[in-house]
Amino acid sequence: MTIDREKLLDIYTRTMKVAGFDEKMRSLLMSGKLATIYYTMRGQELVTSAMMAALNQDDYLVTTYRGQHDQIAKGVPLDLLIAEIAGRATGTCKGKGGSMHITHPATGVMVTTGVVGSGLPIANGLALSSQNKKDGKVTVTCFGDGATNIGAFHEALNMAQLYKLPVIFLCQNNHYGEHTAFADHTKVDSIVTRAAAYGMRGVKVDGNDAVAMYAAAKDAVDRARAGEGPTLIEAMCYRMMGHFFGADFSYMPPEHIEEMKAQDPLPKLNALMLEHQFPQAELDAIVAKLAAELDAAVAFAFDSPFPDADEIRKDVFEEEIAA
Amino acid sequence: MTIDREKLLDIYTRTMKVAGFDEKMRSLLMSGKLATIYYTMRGQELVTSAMMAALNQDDYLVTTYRGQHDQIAKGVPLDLLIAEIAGRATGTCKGKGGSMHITHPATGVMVTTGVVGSGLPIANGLALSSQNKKDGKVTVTCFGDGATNIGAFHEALNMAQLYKLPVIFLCQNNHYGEHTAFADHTKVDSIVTRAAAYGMRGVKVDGNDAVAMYAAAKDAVDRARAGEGPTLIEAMCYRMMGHFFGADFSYMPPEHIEEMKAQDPLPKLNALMLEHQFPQAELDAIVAKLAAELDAAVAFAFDSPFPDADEIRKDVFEEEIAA
Amino acid sequence: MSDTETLEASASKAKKPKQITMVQALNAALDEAMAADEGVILLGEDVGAKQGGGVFKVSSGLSEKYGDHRIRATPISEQAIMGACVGAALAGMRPIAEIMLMNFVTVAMDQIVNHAAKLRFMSGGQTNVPMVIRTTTGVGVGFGGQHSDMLEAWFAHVPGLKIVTPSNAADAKGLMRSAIECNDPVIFIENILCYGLKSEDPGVDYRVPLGKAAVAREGSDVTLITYGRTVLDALEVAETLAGEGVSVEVIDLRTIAPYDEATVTASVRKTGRAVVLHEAVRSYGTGAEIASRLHEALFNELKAPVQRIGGAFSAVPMASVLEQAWIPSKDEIADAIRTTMEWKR
Amino acid sequence: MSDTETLEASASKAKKPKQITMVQALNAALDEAMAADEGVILLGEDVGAKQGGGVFKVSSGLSEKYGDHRIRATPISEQAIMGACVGAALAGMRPIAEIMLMNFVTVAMDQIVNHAAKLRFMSGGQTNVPMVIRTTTGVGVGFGGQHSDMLEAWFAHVPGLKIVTPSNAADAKGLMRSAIECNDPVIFIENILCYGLKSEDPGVDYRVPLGKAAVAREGSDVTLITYGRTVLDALEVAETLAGEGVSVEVIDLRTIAPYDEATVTASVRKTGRAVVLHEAVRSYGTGAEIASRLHEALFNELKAPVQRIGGAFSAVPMASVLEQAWIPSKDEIADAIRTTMEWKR
Ligand SMILES: Cc1ncc(C[n+]2csc(CCOP(=O)(O)OP(=O)(O)O)c2C)c(N)n1
Ligand SMILES: Cc1ncc(C[n+]2csc(CCOP(=O)(O)OP(=O)(O)O)c2C)c(N)n1
Ligand SMILES: [Mg+2]
Ligand SMILES: [Mg+2]
Repeated sequence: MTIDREKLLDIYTRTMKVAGFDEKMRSLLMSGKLATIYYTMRGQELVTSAMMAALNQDDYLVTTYRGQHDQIAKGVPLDLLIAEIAGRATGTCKGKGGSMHITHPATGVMVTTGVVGSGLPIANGLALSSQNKKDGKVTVTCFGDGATNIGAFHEALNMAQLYKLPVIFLCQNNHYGEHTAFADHTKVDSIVTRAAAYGMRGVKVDGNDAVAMYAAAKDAVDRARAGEGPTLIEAMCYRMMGHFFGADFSYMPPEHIEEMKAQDPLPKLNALMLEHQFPQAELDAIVAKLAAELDAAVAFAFDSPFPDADEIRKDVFEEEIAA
Repeated sequence: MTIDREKLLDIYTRTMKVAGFDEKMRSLLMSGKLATIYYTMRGQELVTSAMMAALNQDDYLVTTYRGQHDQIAKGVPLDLLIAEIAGRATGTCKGKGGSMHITHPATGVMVTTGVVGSGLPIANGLALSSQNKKDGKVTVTCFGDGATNIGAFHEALNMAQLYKLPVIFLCQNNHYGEHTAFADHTKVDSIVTRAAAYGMRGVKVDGNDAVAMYAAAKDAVDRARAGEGPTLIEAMCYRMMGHFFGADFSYMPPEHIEEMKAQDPLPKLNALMLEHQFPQAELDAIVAKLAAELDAAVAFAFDSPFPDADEIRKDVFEEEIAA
Repeated sequence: MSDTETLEASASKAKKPKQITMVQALNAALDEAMAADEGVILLGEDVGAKQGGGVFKVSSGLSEKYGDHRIRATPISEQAIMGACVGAALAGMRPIAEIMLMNFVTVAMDQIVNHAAKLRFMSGGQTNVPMVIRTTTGVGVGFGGQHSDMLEAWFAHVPGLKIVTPSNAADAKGLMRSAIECNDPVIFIENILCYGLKSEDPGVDYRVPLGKAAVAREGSDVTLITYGRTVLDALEVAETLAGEGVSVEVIDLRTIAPYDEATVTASVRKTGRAVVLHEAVRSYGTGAEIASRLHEALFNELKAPVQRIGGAFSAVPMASVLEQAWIPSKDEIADAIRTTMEWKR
Repeated sequence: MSDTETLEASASKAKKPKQITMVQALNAALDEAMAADEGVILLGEDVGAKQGGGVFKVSSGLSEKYGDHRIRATPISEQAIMGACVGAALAGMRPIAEIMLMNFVTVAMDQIVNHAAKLRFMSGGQTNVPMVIRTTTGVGVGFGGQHSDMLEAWFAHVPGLKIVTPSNAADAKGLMRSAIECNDPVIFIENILCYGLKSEDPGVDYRVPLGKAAVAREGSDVTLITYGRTVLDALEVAETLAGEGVSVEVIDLRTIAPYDEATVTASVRKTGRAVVLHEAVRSYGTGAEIASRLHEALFNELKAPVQRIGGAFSAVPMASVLEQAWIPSKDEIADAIRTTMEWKR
């Protein structure tokens, strides 16, 4: 498999944007400047950057509480995103949603859910709308390995295949659902074997291998767009920290920690870039530019006002609720 | 495969008991002597007789609205069963449950549910109790092809395999879920392929072939009892009438009707009995004896009193509700 | 699913030219809405032509007319049905989810409550979920404990949901059109026992606005507030009590949420007495909220405490004699009104 | 899952010898119950030693002691968890289902409502379902729209379920033992913000009976009825109002169902005034039923209509400023009491 250099640079840029954001969030939380629940995606940056690089901006995304990498890679502006996480009126959702509920239709981010598995049936609906309208859009929904044991996963995959919907089920198999290891939540070796239970195409891929991951993503997108139906992609990756920021992860065995460190996508991607003849200086310049953008976004967020208390009467229904 | 004559006779007797019951119910409903919702199992008599013949009386059963054959084959007394269906105080459930909610712990019938798929997780719990108590019991849960698309199916199978529970998932694939044909509710050719999605043992069998069906049932029971875990059995059969008594089934294509008539388990079983050197006269005598028992049961039911109105305050909680 | 003609006789004896049943009214409303807007689609079990147009025939003839992409027969997968409608609604369509019987919403509550109801709010108004959840239920046909529940009180407790329940065919038609056009999720509760009820056909493009109760019978002594099938019982009891010299005003809420507080409060201010009636379990039912609001708003004016009548506190039993004991009887309703009338404050 | 010490300070300043937190109290109750009866088992996500004893550590140390067959870490499969507990209960065990956060009951409502609650009745008393459904929730920690809901009113509307919610560590211990010993299904609602609250350890084999409210503070002018975390707010407000010369009696229901009508009615008969307070959305909340029952029972004796205070009518917002606007504030509670006191009938 090969990848063109432009696409690789695109993936690199998205990945480093995610990585910079994540590091910044953790430092803001650590220093107490920000107090919120935050599910770090450290270790899963590349999976989603490669996936989103295969999509158009108006393609749809449905993701989870841990989806900040998905959202950023899909294009949600950092300033609005951080403002939302910080509970500001200028956030994507006016501070009402928070990190677990980012929505940004302008970049196709339609739903971020905090309920495990619930995004999958909704993704079908977006895809069904595209199928009916023939608007050519593809819907991607991201979820974890743990989510594949919940009923909604099953119902959604069966329906997607039955209707041949233009939807991609991207399972980011990070080996853990909260504190429970993959082998302790199912007796199947691999999520991708479940695709067969619906007659669906399933692809297992190393999510830390940019070339393979992009190829799998691109192929699934092309097929969906061509009306050939859904794909289940199982992208192998690691959750390099606790379930959420600050959470203990002493339950991870040392071998697992060793294994995941060896697979860290960030150094691997950097090496790949060098291999593809991108000079380190060029890469560093990109990172520096992203850092400046990020600082501006953080400043924007923290300079923004908090929402007015009467916002709780707005957006419940189309019409405002009387005080 | 072979079967011993005694077991075959046992299966025959259970089957004809079910068949006689079903015919009687339909005639009572047709004549207006009985008015209730009744889901005929015409065409599925043998599947369950062979399954129950492989169980002990104290093994557990969880079934559905269409489970009267399962209940009878498991041993629920006809008089109590019919009284329940007729809404009498002497019914298994004092008339509170009705045909969709038969319970009879004395014969292991623990739950009959009217919600598609909901019996499977409950069956796991019964099996889990047996595993913890080491009481050696096996739990069987019956459901239809349509039920395999609902979330509870998925969650239950994954959990059963994870815990290696002594439970058997008996899918009576009668080709239809209400008015929807199998091919219109999933793109998978066969339910049994889903077993692999949980690392579970799966067996597909002709449910109208007494020898094969009994062998599959026996094998699954032996394994469960030996601590070797669950089995998904897909027993192919036909629903030879509408979804419930009186329901139209004009949506079934003529080819399907032809096909199912050719597979009618009752004449097939009779032929098998003759093949096994049971004289027709002996079989007829069994049927006559069952008919007498049935008539007595019907008389018992119709002679029984209706429940007292204040029963609605009893059995809500352990303590009675004040009037 | 069985005989739905039970109440028809009592509703309309004379055959007038343009009488339609509630099933026909709903079918016509869906048909008109689908013709008017190709974003209107229906998902549910057995709803297509291949399946005979639905178990209750409400979608009869529609897939022939609008195709399988707009009338989608689904697997038995209520979460997937509901989620697909949420997603399609987010993308600007106007999907209708059919949940065969109300008890089965219990497997799809997450999509309804955590998603459909909340996405407008949680997105800060960037998205909205213009979907209708059609379902049916009803006590009195012997369907037993898992096929008869009335769960509207649950939905009323969830901010973001509208709840509609028609008592007659014409309202069913007009409310369905309004529900489909509503830009927020609507739970549309049909009563199996009302499917055969006939009304004069209100004609094409008829609308009944959401949030507006109907005064089904005017009266001056006491206000009887109800919705759905029990409107019929209420009217009968009102007639009986008229014979005793008690003038009962019957209010048919039509939409439970938004609650038409103005109409109800005005009526009770006039009569000074109120009884709330529903088929759902009395305890913690919608009647509790309605009674509380009346007590709060009119405490000094009320001549008696607001009485509540509802289903008994048990699962719905199957045996007919028990099922009838479970349902609020007309005698019970009449007695509550008499108690209210005789109250000495 | 995050800092649960928030309210600890206000509950107990002085360090006494045998103080325990609510988490420790629950852990001890589970431990004692498991030691006493090997039918007691726990199923839930992350509850085993391998997973660190649960996200909130309530089951910490138990799988080490009782083994993986009695403390079962489950996949993320709430329907399977709930169903397995229903089945085990039918077979005579006393299972406990842990649902990590209350909003996730929405994926398991069918097992709770159509099965656990109804099987005793539908089987005519042949079977029963002695299980406990433990879950936690709470507004005020910034968990947002899908992780903060209080849904007790739904369960109260379902015949066959008992509902418990402790406001302090000692009650948590005693109520949990009683819940496990109850022969019917019990929903046991914990409040995240109360997990760190400390009480004096009530010792081993302590029980608080189901169905008995506690008078948390005696008073003579007005009765403030509440449960769970808001008991703390109620007590604070009562203290404030004492300074204004208003004597507030605070009732902590402890069990929502069965509802201790005798205690509440007696208190309100004494004071003549009542306010009901809960964190759940006010509309169609349990407060509506309680207020209705009080109006029905004491209409002529009440000096003012019963006031209700509850959460705002929206999803729980994430931004702290909005979340605080959403929750009933102490000012709001105090104002409701003042309104009640000043009412002229
Ligand atoms: C229905 C439901 N049950 C439980 C939870 C609590 N919970 C939040 S995240 C999570 C683990 C999910 O694991 P996985 O799907 O692998 O995703 P990851 O967090 O690893 O990205 C759990 C159990 C939830 N949010 N929803
Ligand atoms: C959750 C749920 N959805 C819908 C229904 C309505 N319903 C009753 S039976 C049935 C068809 C079930 O088909 P299958 O599982 O194949 O069983 P069969 O009736 O063929 O025995 C449906 C949809 C239900 N009872 N429960
Ligand atoms: Mg994971
Ligand atoms: Mg079937």
